[in-house]
Amino acid sequence: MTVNPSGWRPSAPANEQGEMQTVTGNRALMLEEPLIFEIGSVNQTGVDFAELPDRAARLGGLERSRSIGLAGLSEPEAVRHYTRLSRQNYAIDLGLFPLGSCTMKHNPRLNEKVARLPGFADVHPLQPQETVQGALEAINQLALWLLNLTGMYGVAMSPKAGAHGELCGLLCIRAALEARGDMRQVVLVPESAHGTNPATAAFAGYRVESIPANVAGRVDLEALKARLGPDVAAVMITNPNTCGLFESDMIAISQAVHKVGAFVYCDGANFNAIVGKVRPGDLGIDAMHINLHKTFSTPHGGGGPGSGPVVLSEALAPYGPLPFVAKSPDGSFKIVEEENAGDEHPDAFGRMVAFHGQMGMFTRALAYILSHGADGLKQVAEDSVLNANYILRSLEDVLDAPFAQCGPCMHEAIFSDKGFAEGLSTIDVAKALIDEGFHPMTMYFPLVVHGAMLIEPTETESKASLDQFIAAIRSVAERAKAGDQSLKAAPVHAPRRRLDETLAARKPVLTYSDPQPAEAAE
Amino acid sequence: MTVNPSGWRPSAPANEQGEMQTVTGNRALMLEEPLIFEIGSVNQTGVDFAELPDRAARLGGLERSRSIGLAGLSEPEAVRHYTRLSRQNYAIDLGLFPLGSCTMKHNPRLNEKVARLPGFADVHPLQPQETVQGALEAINQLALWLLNLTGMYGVAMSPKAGAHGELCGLLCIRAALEARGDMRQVVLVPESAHGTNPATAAFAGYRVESIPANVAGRVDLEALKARLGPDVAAVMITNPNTCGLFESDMIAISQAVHKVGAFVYCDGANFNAIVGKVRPGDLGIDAMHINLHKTFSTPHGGGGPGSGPVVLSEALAPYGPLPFVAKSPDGSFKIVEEENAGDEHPDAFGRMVAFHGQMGMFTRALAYILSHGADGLKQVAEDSVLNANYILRSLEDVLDAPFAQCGPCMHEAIFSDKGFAEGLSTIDVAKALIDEGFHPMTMYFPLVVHGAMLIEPTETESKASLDQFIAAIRSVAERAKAGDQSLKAAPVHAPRRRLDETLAARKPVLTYSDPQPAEAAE
Amino acid sequence: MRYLPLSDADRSDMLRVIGAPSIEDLFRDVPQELRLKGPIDGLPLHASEMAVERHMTALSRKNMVAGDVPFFLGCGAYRHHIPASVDHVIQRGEFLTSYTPYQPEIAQGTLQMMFEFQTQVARLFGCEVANASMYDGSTAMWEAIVMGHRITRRNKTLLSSGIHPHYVSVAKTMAKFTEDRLDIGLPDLAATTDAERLIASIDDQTSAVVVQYPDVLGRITDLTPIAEAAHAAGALLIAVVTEPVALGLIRSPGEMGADIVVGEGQSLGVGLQFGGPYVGLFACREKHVRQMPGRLAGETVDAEGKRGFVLTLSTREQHIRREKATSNICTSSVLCALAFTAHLTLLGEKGLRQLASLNHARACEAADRLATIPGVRLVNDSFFNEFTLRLPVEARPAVHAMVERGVLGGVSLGRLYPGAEKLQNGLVVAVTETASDEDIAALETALKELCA
Amino acid sequence: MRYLPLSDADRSDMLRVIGAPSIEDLFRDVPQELRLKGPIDGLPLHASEMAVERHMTALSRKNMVAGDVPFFLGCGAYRHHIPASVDHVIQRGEFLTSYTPYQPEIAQGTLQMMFEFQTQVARLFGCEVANASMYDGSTAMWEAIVMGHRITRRNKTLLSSGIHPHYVSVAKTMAKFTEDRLDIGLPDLAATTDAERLIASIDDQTSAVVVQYPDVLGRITDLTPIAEAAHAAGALLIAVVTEPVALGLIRSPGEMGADIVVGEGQSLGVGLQFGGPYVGLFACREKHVRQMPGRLAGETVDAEGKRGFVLTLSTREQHIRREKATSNICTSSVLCALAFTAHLTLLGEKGLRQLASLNHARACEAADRLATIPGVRLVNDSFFNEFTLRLPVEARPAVHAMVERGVLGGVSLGRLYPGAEKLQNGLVVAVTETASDEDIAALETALKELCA
Ligand SMILES: Cc1ncc(COP(=O)(O)O)c(C=O)c1O
Ligand SMILES: Cc1ncc(COP(=O)(O)O)c(C=O)c1O
Repeated sequence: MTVNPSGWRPSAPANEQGEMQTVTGNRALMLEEPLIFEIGSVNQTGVDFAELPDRAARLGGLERSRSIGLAGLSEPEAVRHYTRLSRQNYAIDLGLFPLGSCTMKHNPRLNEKVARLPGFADVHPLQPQETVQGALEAINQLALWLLNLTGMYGVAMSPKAGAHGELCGLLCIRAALEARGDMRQVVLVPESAHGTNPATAAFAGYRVESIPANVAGRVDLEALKARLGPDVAAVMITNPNTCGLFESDMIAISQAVHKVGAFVYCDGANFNAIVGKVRPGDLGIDAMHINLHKTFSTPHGGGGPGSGPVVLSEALAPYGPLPFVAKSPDGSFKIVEEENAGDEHPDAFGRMVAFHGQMGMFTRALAYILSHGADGLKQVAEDSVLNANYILRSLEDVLDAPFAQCGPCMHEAIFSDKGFAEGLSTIDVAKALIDEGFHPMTMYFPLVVHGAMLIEPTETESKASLDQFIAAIRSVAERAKAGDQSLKAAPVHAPRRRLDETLAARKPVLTYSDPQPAEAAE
Repeated sequence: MTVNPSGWRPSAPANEQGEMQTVTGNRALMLEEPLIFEIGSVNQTGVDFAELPDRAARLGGLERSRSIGLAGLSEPEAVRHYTRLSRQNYAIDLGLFPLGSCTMKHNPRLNEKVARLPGFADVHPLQPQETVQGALEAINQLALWLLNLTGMYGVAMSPKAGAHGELCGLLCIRAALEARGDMRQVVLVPESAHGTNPATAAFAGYRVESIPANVAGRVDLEALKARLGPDVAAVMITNPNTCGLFESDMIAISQAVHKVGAFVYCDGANFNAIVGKVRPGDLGIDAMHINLHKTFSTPHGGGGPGSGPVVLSEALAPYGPLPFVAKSPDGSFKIVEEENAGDEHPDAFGRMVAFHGQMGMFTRALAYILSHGADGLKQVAEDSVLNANYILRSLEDVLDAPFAQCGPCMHEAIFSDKGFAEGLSTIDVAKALIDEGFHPMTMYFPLVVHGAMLIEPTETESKASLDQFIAAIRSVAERAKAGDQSLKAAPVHAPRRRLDETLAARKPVLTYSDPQPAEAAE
Repeated sequence: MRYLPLSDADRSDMLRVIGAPSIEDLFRDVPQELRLKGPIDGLPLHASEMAVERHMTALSRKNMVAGDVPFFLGCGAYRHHIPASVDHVIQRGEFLTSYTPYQPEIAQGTLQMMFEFQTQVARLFGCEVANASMYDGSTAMWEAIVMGHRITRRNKTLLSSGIHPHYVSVAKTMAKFTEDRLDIGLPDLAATTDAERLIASIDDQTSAVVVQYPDVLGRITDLTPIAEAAHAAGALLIAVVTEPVALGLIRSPGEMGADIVVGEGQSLGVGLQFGGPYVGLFACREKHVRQMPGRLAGETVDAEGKRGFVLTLSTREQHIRREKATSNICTSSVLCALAFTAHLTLLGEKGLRQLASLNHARACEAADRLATIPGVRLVNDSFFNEFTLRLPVEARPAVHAMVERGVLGGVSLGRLYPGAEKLQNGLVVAVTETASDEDIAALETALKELCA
Repeated sequence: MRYLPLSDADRSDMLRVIGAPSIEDLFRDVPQELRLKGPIDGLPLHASEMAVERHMTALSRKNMVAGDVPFFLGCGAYRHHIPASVDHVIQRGEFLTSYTPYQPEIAQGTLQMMFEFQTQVARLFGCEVANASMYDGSTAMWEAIVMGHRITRRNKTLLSSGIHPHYVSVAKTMAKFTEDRLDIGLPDLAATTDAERLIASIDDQTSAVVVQYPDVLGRITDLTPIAEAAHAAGALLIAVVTEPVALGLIRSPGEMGADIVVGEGQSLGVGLQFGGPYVGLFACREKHVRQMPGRLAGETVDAEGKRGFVLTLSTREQHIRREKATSNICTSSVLCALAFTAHLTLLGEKGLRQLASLNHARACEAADRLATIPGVRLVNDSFFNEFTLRLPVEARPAVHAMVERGVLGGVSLGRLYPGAEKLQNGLVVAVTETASDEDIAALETALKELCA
C-alpha cells in the first residue's frame, strides 16, 4: 500500500496550534494529494485503445526493453488529482493578485473559447499556405494593431515571451550595428531593471553595465549621458519603470542614446499603464517587446506560455527575424521565411523559433483588443493607473512610499519596509496577506528600494476589492510596525506553512524516486 | 459601502477555538463571498451591447417603469464570484461521494464535450425534422440500447428526472387500467421506498399504502400477497432496494402482482448495480425509470438536470406518452407527436413535457454507453458491487450492519447507529467525515434502519480511495462508540460550521432584501 | 476501461477481504438462470474516447446548426448569445459534479447561488418568493395549477388560448388523471387575445386563470383586468413567461397582480439544446410559500454566527412528507439555474434592459420588412421579440421550402396546431440579438419567393 | 466595458481620495504633447462578445481544419487525440490564471505538478533530472548547446543533418551572435543517417554532437556509438526528440548515453495550434543540473514538517543572477507542461506503449500501401510514425494538388529545404492514431493520381 508522505497518516497528531487534526490529513475541502507515482501504477491507464493487429516492428532494432516508470491513473483518479492540486493554488479567479510588474489581470473566458476554435487550434504550422489564410490574417491583423498602438514601424511576432522578445530586440540592434560594421560591446541597464534585461544582454553576447537611478526613482540622465559612448550598443530602459514611474526624461534619454549611435531598447512589460495613452514610437524607442500575457491578458498559466512580439523602429525593422506574415497584392497572406526572405526581407537576422510563434496567444490577444477597442484600451490604462494611485494614497500613511512625494505613480505603487519593527520584514507582511486571502505583492524587487513591495492592482479590480485589500494590508502593516512577531508564523491557513527553501537548494530533490524494495514492503 | 455580513469584518475577533482570525474573514484560499446584491449594482454590467437606434416600442403600452432590482457584475467580478462560491462545495471531482441511492460516480469530461457540439447544443426543438436527423438518430439509438439493457418492450424518453419517470410509469399503468375499464385506486409502496415513490403515486391520483419489509431487508412477500387485491393498481418496488439488497423474491412478487391484474413498477434508481448483469424485463417488471444521472453518469450539477426515461413492458408500451422518435421505413427518423399519434400510437396517455426531453443528457448518456460498451457496463455493475461489499466487510466490525448476515449487498452497504454512545448519532459521524475530506453518506434513509448510514462508493473509486475512506470512518466510528463528544462540534474545517436549520424554517428568508435606506447609509 | 480504477489485482485482494470466492458470488441473490453470462447482446463493446467522439460528432453533423444559418425560431425556446464565462462557471467541477446540497457545510456554493437565483427570479417576475428551479416551463405550469387547487380548494382552471400548445398538452394530460377541469380554446390569428373571454368565464368554481405573457403568438396583454376579475371571484391568476428576457422591457406579471408566475428559464444561459435540459422558474406570494413545490434555499447562521444557507421548508417535500408532499419533484435543474443566474448576473438590470431593447428593435425591424411582402400580414399589434405573420400560403410547407434555401425561418402554426384549419397560414417569427441584418434580408428574400 | 469594474462614480470617489483633479492629471509625467487626446487611430471601438466571437469564428473558418480531412503532417508537430479531461484540467481557473509559483504556500498545485512533470520527462528521456519546461523544442536545443559550452568550455558543435531545419535555423541564428561554431549539412534521401560522418568529425574542440531521434525524415539511429565517440573526446551528446510518443516504443536517448536530452512536448496534450504555444522539454545528468536553464521545482518540508514543493536552485536564474544566469528565460510554458503531464498521466506507461504501438502500426500500414504506388519509394528502413517517400515528381506541387483533392498529404522537403535540389522529391508523411483506414486510402488515391 502506498502512503502519501505529505498527508495521510493513520494516526492524528495534534499540531502546535492544538488545531483539530484528522486521520486523513485533510481539512474538509482542503485536501491532501499524493504524487501520481504514489497513487498510480505503470499498468493503470486512463485511455483506451482499440486492439492492435500484430505486425513486425520497423524500429531499427531499438525497441525499448526496460520499463520507463511512468505511473498512470484512470480518468476518475486523474481528474481528481489535478482538481485537488488546482485547489492548492491562488489565482486571479480567486482574488486580487497584486504582483507588481506581472500584470495579473482578468483573463476573459471568451478568449479561451476563440483560441479553441478548431480553425485555430487544429491547424498544423506547415500546412500549405492556401489552407491557413485565416490564421495568417489573424497574425497580420494583430501585428498591424500592435503597430498602431505603439506607433512603431515593424513588428516581429515570433518571440515566445518577454525575455525572448528582449533577445529579439537586442539581436536586431546587433544586426543593425554589424550591418554598419560597428561592433559595440556594451549594453547599459538600469539598476532597477528586471533580471531578464541583463541576462538577455549577456545571452546576446554583450557586456552589461549598470546605470544608477536618481532620487525620484528614474534613470539618472546625467549619469547615463556620462557613460554613453561609441562602445555602447544599446540602453535598456523600462518605461513605465519597475518602480511604477514614467521615465519623464524619456525623450532626452532617447536623444542622448541616438546621439552616440546607440539604440534604445524599451522593456514593454509595463505597457499596460500607457496603452492607448501615448505611443512608444513617439518616445524615441527603437525596439520594445510587448508581453501579450500582461497588457493583452493572455493567461499566465502558472508561468507561461506567454508571447513577446517586438515592435521595431524604421532603423531596426529591416533586421527583424523570420518568419513573418505579409499581405500580397492580391489580398492573400503569405509567410515570409527562409525561402523568400531573399527578395522580401534580405537583412533578417535569422530565425528565433520553429514555426510562427504563439498562435494560441495571438488569437486571445486579438479577441482582447477587439473587445476593448481603442476606447477600451485607453480606459484600461487610465483605470490601471487610477487603481494604483488609489492604493498608493490609501496606504502611504502606514507604509513608507519612497517616491510618493514625486507625484503620481503609474500602474503600480511601490513601498519599502522602512518602519517595520525589528525582526520583521517585507516577507512577513506578504505571508500574512496570504492568510487574509490575497496573493502577496512583488517582494524585494526592484532592488533599488529596500524591502520593496511593488503593488499592481490592474484595471480589472473593483473598488470594493481594492478597499478590502487596503483594509487587510493596513492591518498587517500596523502589526508589522507594532512588532507583532506572530506575523513570522504566517501563513497559518494556507495549504502549507512556510517552506524550507534552504533545504530544497542544499539537497535538491528534483524528481521522485521510487521507494527501494525494502521500503515498499513496509 | 456594502459590507458582507457573512465574512468581511473590519476587526478580527478571536473565535471559540482561539484560531487565528483575519480582518477579511478569509482563511487563505477559503474565501468569503458576499451576495451579488451586496457587491453588484443595477448599473453594473458584464455584457456589452452595440448602440441602439431609437425607435418607437410596440409593447402594447406595457413598458416597465420600475426598477427590477437586478444587481449586475462586471465579468471579472462575476467569474470570481462563482469561482469562489464553487470552492465552498464538495464534489465528485474532489473525492469519494458515498451518497447511497444517489450514485455519485465520475462524470467523464468527454461527455461534457460531446453535449456541447454545436450540432446538439445549438439546435432548436421545433426545427423541421429534416434538419435534426442526427438528434433524432441519437435519441433513437439511446432508446434502443436502453431497451436492450433492460430487456423491455418500449421506452418513453421524455421524462425529466427519476420522479418524473415514476409519474410516467404510473400514468401508463393508469391508462392501461382505464383502457380495460378498471379504475383501481391503490398503489402499494414498501416502507423503505424513496420519498418520490409515494409522492408520485399521490400526484398521479392514487391512494398510497405501505408494505412492510422482512428481517432480511426485503419486501415481505407474504404481507404483500395478503394485501394484493382488485383495488391495487400497482406495486412500486425498488430493486436493488434502498437497503442495497437485491429483492430475491422478485419473480414471485411479479407473479403475485400480475395475478391480481396489477402492475409492477420498479424504481430503477439502483440499476447501476445490475446493468449488464440481469435484465429487469426478465424479472417481470412492467415499468421502470432509469436515472441517466445515476447509472449513466450524467452530472448531478448540484441537483439536476437529470433525465428519467421509462422502459415499459409489452402490456404498457401502447400507453407511453408523446413525443417519441421512430424510424421510418426509408431509414430516416421522425417524431411521433400529437399530429401523427393517431396512426402510430393511438393509445398514448398524453404528453409529459414540452419538446423532446433532456437531449443534453441523452448525448452524454449515449457517449457513456458507447465508451463502456456491453463489456464495460457489466464491469460497472460488478465493480460497484465489489466496492460496496469491500466497504461492508471492512466496517462491519466497527459499525452495526443490520443485514450483513444475510449475505452480500449489492452496490451499497447499510449500517445503523446501534452502539454509538449516548448523545451521539449518525449525523455526528457524518459531520466528522466532512472534516476528514469526505462527503457524508446518505443519512437516516431508508427509514427501516435506525440512524441509517447508506454508503454507495460506486465503481469509479479506486481501492486506495476506499481504503482511506474506511480508515477515516473507522476512526470516527470508534470515537462515536467511545462517546467522544467533540464529534458534535464537527465540522470545524469546512467553510461553515453546522447551520441552524430550525431558524431557517421558523423565519424563512428566501430572497435577499435590500437594506432599508437608514441601514444603507451606515 | 478508462473510467474504472480497479485492477484485477485489486479485485482479488478485495474479494479476499470480503471472503467471497468470486464477484459472481456477490450476485448470488439474483436468480442464477436470469444472470447474463457474457456481455449483453445488442450493444457494441467498449470504445476509445476518440472513437466515441467521432461517432457523436458524425451524428451531430447531421443536424442543421442554428448558428450556421439565418435563424428565426422561438415558440418557447429562444436563441441568445451566452457569454463564454457562463459555460466556464457551470463546468467548474465543484458545481458540475456536486449533489443536491443536503450537507450545507460543504455546499454553500450551490446554496448561495440558489438563494441569489431565487431573489433574481422573484424580482424579475415581480413576486415575493421563488423556488430553486423546476424541470422546465411546461411542468412548472402544471405544478402551478395544482398549487392553485391546494390554495383555493377548487379544481376548475381556465387556460388562455395564447398558451404554448405543448404546455396545454401537458396540463390536459395531467388533468385527465387528477380529474381537474380545464377550459381551453384555440387562438385566433388576430391582434386581440382571449382576455375578455377568460374574464367572462371566471366563476365561483374557478381555481385559477392561466395566461401566457407574451403569448405563443408573441402578443402582449395587460394582465391587470384578468387579475382583478380573478381575485374578485376568489380565484388566482397564474402567469406563464416563456421568454424572460422580455421582462427587461415590459412590466412583470407580479406587478399586474399575478399570484403565481412560472416560466421557462432557457433563454438565459441555457441555450437551445434541442429542447432540454431547460429550467423551470416558479415564483409566488410569500403567504403561499408552504404550498409551493420544489427546493428552497433559505438564509440562516452557523454555529459561530456566520451567515450561511440551507435547504429549508422541506416539510413540503417528498423526502420528508412522502405522499403528502406538495410535489413529487426531487432532482430539478440546478445547473441550468446556475447558468441562468450567472447570465443574469453578468447582464444585471442594465444589461438585461439593453438586451431586451436590442431584441425588440431587431424584431420591429424584421416585422416592418416582412410585412411589406405582398400578401403577408403582421398579426400582432404588440410584441416583444416574436410576432406572427399570416402568409398568403400554408406556412408549414413554406418552412420546409425555406430550409432548402438554407433559412430556418420560424415555426409554422401548422406544426404546433396540426389540423387547426384557421391557423395553417400562421408563421411565428422570433428575432433576437443574434439575427444580423443579412439574416433578416435572407428571410425576407426567401419568404418573398415563397409567397409570390 | 464588460471587463472594467469601475463605474464613473467609483472613479470620482477614488480621485477624491487621491487628491487629483482628473485621471489625466495622473499621467502628468508623460509629455503632454505626446499624450493622445482621444481613442487611438487605426483601431475599432470596443465590441460586444458576440461581435468578437463572430469575427474570430469567421477568421478561423478560412483555415482548413486538420480534423476535417485526411491529415498526414508531422515534421515537429504531431496530431494526436487529446483526452477531453486534459482540456478540462488546464481550464481550471486555479491553474489557468495563476502566476509562476513564487509563493509556494499557495501554489502547491502548480509546484507539485511541475515536480511530477520533471519526473516524467526525466524518465521518458532516460535522464536523471529535467526542468519545468522551456518555450519549445527549437529554443530548448539552443539552450542545450550553450549549456554544453558551459560544461565543456568548448564552443564547436556538430549538428546532425537529420535535425529539423527550423531548429537548425534557430541555432545558426544564435551562433552568429555568440560566435559558436556549428557544423551542419543537408540530409540525404537515404535510409542511412550521417552518424558516421558525425563520429568522424568529433575532435578535441568539439563541445557537443546534436542528433535528432527519430530524425526529421523519420529515421531511427542507435545513438550509442555517437555517445561513445563523443564521450571519448570529452564532448557531450545532445539528443533532440520532437515526437516523445516514440519513446513509448523505442529506447530513450539517455539509455544510449545522451548527456542532455531536449525535446518538443507538443505531441502530448498540447495540440497543433498552428505552431504554438508548445512546450520545450529539457533533461540532463544530475551532475550538470546547476548549468541547466529554466525553472526547477524541488521537494522540501514546511514549518510543520509536511512535504511541499518550491522553486529551487534559483541561483541559476535571471531574477537572482541577472547577467550571470544560465539563461534569460523567465515565463516558460507551464500550462502546456500541465497539459503534457496530464495527458501522460492519463496514458501511463501502459497507455503510452499502446499509443506508440498504434502509431507505429498505422504508419507501417500506410508506408506499405504508399510504397506500392508506381514510382514512389520508401526512403526509410526504420521509422516510428513518420517516414519519407521519394516521389517520381516534385513533392511541393504535389502537396498543393492534394489540397485541391481535400487531403493534407504530408510535408514536402521542398518547403523545409527550399532550393535543395536533391530533396525536392521528398515527402514526409506522418501517420498517427488519428488516421483512419479511409484517410490512408484517400492519401493513396491522391498520390496515385499525382504520380501517374
Ligand atoms: C519588467 C519585466 N521585464 C521582462 C519580463 C520578462 O518577461 P517574460 O516573463 O515574458 O519573459 C518581466 C516578466 O516578469 C518583467 O516584469
Ligand atoms: C431510490 C430513488 N428513487 C427515486 C429517486 C428520484 O429520482 P430523481 O431525483 O431523478 O427525480 C431517487 C433519487 O434520489 C432515488 O434515489
